[in-house]
Amino acid sequence: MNYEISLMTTMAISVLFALSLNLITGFCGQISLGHAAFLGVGAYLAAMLAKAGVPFLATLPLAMLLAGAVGTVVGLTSLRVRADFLAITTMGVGFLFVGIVRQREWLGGELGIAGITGSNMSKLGFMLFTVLCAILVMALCVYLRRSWMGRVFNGIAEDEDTMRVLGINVPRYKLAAFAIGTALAGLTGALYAYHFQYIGPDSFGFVESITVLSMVVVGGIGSVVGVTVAAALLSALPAWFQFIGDYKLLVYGSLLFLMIRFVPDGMAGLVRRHLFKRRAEGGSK
Amino acid sequence: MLELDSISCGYDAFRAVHGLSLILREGEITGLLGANGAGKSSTLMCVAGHVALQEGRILLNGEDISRLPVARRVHAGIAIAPEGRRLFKDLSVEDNLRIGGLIHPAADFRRDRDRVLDLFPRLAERLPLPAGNLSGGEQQMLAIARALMARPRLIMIDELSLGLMPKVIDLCYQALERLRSEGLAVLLVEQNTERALAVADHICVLESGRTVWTGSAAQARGDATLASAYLGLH
Amino acid sequence: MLLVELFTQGLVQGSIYALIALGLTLVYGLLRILHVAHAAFFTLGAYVGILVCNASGSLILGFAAAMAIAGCAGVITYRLAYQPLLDKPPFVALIASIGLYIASEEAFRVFFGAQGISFVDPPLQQQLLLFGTIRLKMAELLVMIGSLAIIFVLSRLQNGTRLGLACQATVSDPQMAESFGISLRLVRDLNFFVGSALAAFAGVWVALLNNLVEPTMGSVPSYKALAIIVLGGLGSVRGTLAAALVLGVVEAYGTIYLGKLLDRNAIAFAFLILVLMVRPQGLFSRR
Amino acid sequence: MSAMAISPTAMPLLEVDKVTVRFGGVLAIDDVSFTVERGDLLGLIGPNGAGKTTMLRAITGVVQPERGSVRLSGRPLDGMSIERRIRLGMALSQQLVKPFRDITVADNVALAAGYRKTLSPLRALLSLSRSEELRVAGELLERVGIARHGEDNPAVMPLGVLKRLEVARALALQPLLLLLDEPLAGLNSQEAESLATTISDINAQGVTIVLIEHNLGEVLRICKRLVVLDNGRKIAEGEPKSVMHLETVRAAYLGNGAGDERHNRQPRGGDDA
Amino acid sequence: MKTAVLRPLVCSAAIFALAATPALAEIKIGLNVPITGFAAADGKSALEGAKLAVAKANEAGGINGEKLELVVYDDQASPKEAVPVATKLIEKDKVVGAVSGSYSGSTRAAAGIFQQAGVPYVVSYAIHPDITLAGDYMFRVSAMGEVQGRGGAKLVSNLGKKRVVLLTMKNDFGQALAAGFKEAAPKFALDIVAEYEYALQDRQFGPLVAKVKADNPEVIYASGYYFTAGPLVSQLRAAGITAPVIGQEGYDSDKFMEIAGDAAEGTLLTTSLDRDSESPVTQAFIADFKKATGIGTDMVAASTYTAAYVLIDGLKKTGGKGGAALRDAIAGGSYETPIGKLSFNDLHEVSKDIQVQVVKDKAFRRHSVIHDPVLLAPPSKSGK
Repeated sequence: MNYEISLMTTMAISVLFALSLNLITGFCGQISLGHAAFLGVGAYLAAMLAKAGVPFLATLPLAMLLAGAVGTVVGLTSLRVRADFLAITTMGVGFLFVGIVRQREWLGGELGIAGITGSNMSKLGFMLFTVLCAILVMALCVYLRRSWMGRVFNGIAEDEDTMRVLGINVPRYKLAAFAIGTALAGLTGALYAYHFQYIGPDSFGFVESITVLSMVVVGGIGSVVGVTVAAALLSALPAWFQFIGDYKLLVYGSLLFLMIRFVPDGMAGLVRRHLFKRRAEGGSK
Repeated sequence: MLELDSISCGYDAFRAVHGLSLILREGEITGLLGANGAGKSSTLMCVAGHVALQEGRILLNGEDISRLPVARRVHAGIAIAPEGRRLFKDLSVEDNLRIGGLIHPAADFRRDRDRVLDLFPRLAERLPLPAGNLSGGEQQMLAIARALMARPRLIMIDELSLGLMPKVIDLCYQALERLRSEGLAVLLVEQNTERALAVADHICVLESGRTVWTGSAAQARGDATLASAYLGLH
Repeated sequence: MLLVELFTQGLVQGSIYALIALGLTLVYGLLRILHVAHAAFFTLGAYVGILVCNASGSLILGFAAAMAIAGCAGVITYRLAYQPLLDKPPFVALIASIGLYIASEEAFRVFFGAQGISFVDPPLQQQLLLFGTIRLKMAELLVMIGSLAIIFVLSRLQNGTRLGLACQATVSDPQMAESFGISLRLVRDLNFFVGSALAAFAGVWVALLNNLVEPTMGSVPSYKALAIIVLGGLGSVRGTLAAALVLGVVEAYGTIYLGKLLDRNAIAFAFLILVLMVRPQGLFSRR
Repeated sequence: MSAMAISPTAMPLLEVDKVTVRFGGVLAIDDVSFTVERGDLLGLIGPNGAGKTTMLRAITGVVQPERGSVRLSGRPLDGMSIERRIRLGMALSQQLVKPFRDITVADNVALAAGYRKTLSPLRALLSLSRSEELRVAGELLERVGIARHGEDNPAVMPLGVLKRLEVARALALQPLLLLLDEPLAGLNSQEAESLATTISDINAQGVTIVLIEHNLGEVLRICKRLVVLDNGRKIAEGEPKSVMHLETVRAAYLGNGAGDERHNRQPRGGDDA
Repeated sequence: MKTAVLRPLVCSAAIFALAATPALAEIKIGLNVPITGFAAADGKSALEGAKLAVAKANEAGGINGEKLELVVYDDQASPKEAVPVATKLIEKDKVVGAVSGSYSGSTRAAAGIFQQAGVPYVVSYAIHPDITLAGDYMFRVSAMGEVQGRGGAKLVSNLGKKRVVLLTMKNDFGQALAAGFKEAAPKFALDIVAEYEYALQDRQFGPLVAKVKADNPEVIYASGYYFTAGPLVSQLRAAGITAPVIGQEGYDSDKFMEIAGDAAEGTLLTTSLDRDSESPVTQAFIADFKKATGIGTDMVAASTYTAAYVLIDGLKKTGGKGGAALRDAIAGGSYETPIGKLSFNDLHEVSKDIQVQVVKDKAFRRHSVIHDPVLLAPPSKSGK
């Protein structure tokens, strides 16, 4: 059972992480190639606090707060640069984070931080808690999409300049997207630290950032359900692919490519098209 | 020489032009008039191959060129000076001309260039400058000159006078008349109706993508209703 | 003296960056795609270069084969991977590119082994003394001269030939270029060929300098080249060259004098972010 | 509109004071001043390239004037972002229609009508209902005459509908001052006339309007006052009829200075095509 | 080149075979190893080493006649992948014990899980100090980075040199080595002129080399793996720096000489494997590995072989039983291994001599042995 529990926890963490990026990239249209840095901020803070004896539940909001604060600062760059430049800038932020952590002895340097305990939950309990968090965040995303904020995000993603003409304070909304998205990433990071009980700089590098971005895109950018499913599947894929051993990443990379090449709007798009087709067929009868 | 046989064109589900028929002849200027968004530019871009032809045929000397790839149309003798001029801004004036004449042997470049510079002497002094640094009028001249470098038999010019000083407009129209005298077919899109009516041989008026009036320019000039109803008060 | 030497080393590194980033910039200028998988052609070039050189004993042949094969692979990649995605939002092509890169890195590992390969008898290893105490390997000197020369020739070709002109026109306004008889397909194929061949060229040089070719050797160039083309102002050849050299030098000084604070990648990206905050359009962009 | 009713001051609503705008070396607007009184329907006209759109951009804050200032209800707007100006009571209908293409026509208008809820992100996050905004949207669509397209996707709508959508969306902000940038462009004469009439009605209900328009016939029909720009300078201002009789204005319009009787003739409606 | 192309295919076929073997074999031991991703090169060596140990044991009749089966999972050297891998080994495959052939991050993440499940876990070359602190089911067969670093300092002193420049690889291995070296340096009155760091991905060391040249040290202590050390040593020599370079077990691969070529000559390294050892175990391993894989051995392979060997030895004592019995059996044993004589202290770390090898005529040869039980004492419970 532990295996399934552990895998489930990992999947829930990936879902949380992907949803947090989806909020920034999917909802508000601000592409980020350095999202793992915020996962890292949350994870490192939680790890430090856990080591200092701060109770589990107290570390989560603190991790959100710090990651959200850092995220807001990084979000400021999105006011200055757009699109491709923003992608590269956020990628730079990711490298900067890893570079800074590497050199800080008090953050464990290259050795990272090990032996993070203190959730005081059984494996099952922790899994349930993580899944609950994922469900709550899903609900939040669904709510947010239907709220006025979601409508504004959607508008900004499509046409920033016209949103300004409608009197929308675009910078504040962009910052809000970054703040919420990165705070959720911080929460995810804290859970990550408690789950894996070991964190090091390499856990939050470029690879992690593009992995989560691919989850969002494969799921269908902006689609809550699509992203959730894609994150769950893609995070479990390496474990399921163990049997092909040597070819695991080769298959993963190829699948990612083929998926995007032939279904550019992700799984959500695939399902939507399929449904429309059936509905249209049904209608014609 | 070019015949538009009840063409419709547009983007995806959007149809910009409905069933336009038009015949362009060598040595004639045809004015395509109408308000903003009436479908004039779409017509031009459709002939150039950039806007999808949804219905109808485009015939060049009786040959159907509807499916001809964009890059081949200039070989067939069609050149365009498009809306917004769309010069290669970072490149020099000379290079813009060179690209205009790219389909002809390099050896012919100097001769062709001198021919168009004869038409627009002002460009001669600007040859090494980046096209983006030219004034509005010079840019328009260059756009026409670039198209002429292809030695077209039909030249399509979009919004010739847009944003230009009256003096420059005069220059451009003089050039246009000379081109006509050299036997070119000209398809002219113009908002400045006065000008267009003054120079064109034939007029076609579009409104919301549909033809509302066609005929000779002389007729058009005499038709006060036409002028007031479709062409503003000019 | 040390400062001068660090500067020289920065230029060596910078010219390798320039070769890789140049292909990326060509692709970006034409298609607005962040072509991460570009680094795979760098790695491919290095492998082909070593294998051919080891088999034939001719370095020249190694270079030629590497550039030819990587160039063709680049064209095929464009046709199969990017062409169908051109009208999609840019991040779609980006993710496809990332998938392609992961797969290619793994394919190299599966085919050529994880431990990497080396030259049996590495050429151009003799060292030279230049200007007093500055010492360079023959290969280091040649890569500097070679990359500067090739970029110079390329920019001459671009400005002086009809084909180069056609390419520039296509970058500036593809529709209009097409209207003047330029085949977009030809230009794009050509750009992918040249860009990939340049990456392969860089790959062989790096193989020579390190005497080691590994499946993962492209991972650093894959993202650093992105930083460079952004610094250079996306799509500008001269800007890219300048940005690559500047970054090489900044890194050279940085690793020595800031090494305790930040690692090499972080220095590069700190510099990038700093520049972008001051000049959002990049270091050398006119717009 | 309600916002109008509570403004008792006698101050002009919009004051453009000696504004100069320069792009690179080119003078786009050269020392232009004019005022717009409450309830006015001002036509801002001039030949192509006269600087009308630039003037509008200076008013909305998209371009920064080199000299001079713009005031709304006496309040200087210098350095203010466009969204703040909008919040102070301006609304802009853009020349190039830019509807959000992944939501319906009605949703487009409702998005603007929710301007109170979208004032701050926090408020937006906590607001869910939009029945009121949809009701307002329905009304406005009715008012501009495209109510039947409410549920349609803007991506497949003809330009005429989109132009009206653009106006409706601007109106949804309940502005004191409505800036219309070529709302009639691209419409056929019937559509243009009816939209112009709508604009006139909106003005009659108390919204001050600045109209940039090429369709002189409609401008002359509905505008109360005209400001004429040419080459970045103001060349005339005043009653439409008298302005159009000025020799300078005719010269500017015709370029070659040839006057023509047709200029003052009222256009006729009707589409005989 | 034919073999280079074919080998991976053959190896992967072997993995398929292993993974696909039906559960006829009775005793399973686990191995987490980076087969794909950036650490795949070391993973390959580790895998070969572990496979060799298992094959040898099965040749010798297995455990009480039962065959051993090695269950191999790829952890990509990532903690995130290592957690499900460890859980799967314990739960799905029900391994009695496991070997880590991976890096510190993934090994550390897996350690907690094996500890919790009470499954003995023998770690080969991951040197993170926290691994053995995870609990009493953890064992480590290689000397920790700090210990090796201290040995490096003593070697410098033995060479009669004082002025050292440290070139430190920026990962846990490099940092631990540097820490140990710096800790011991005062004891030998060494003068550390400067320390520079480089990243694992770096292959171009131009700026560092230029600075080292300016510093003009008597000896260079450079941590690294063969794929960084090869280019590094070659570039140092190309710049005309003649000071001896001291490396560590990370250099210990024939690849190092292949990459660095002539420049490798004279490079010293502190390692576990003495190729000139008189020990028949070591010689047999070197020969067997060559026979099994066609390539020369390296430290990673030797360490992972040893880790698997230690685990199997424990199983022989318990008759195939796992759990506390296996733990105690391993802890109580003493082992004659390719990397020397081993026995575990109370923290399950090993104490052993450091082998100093020197590159001579493109081969590793014995230079000296550092025998200093006090200096080279591993951390222990009592020491904490």
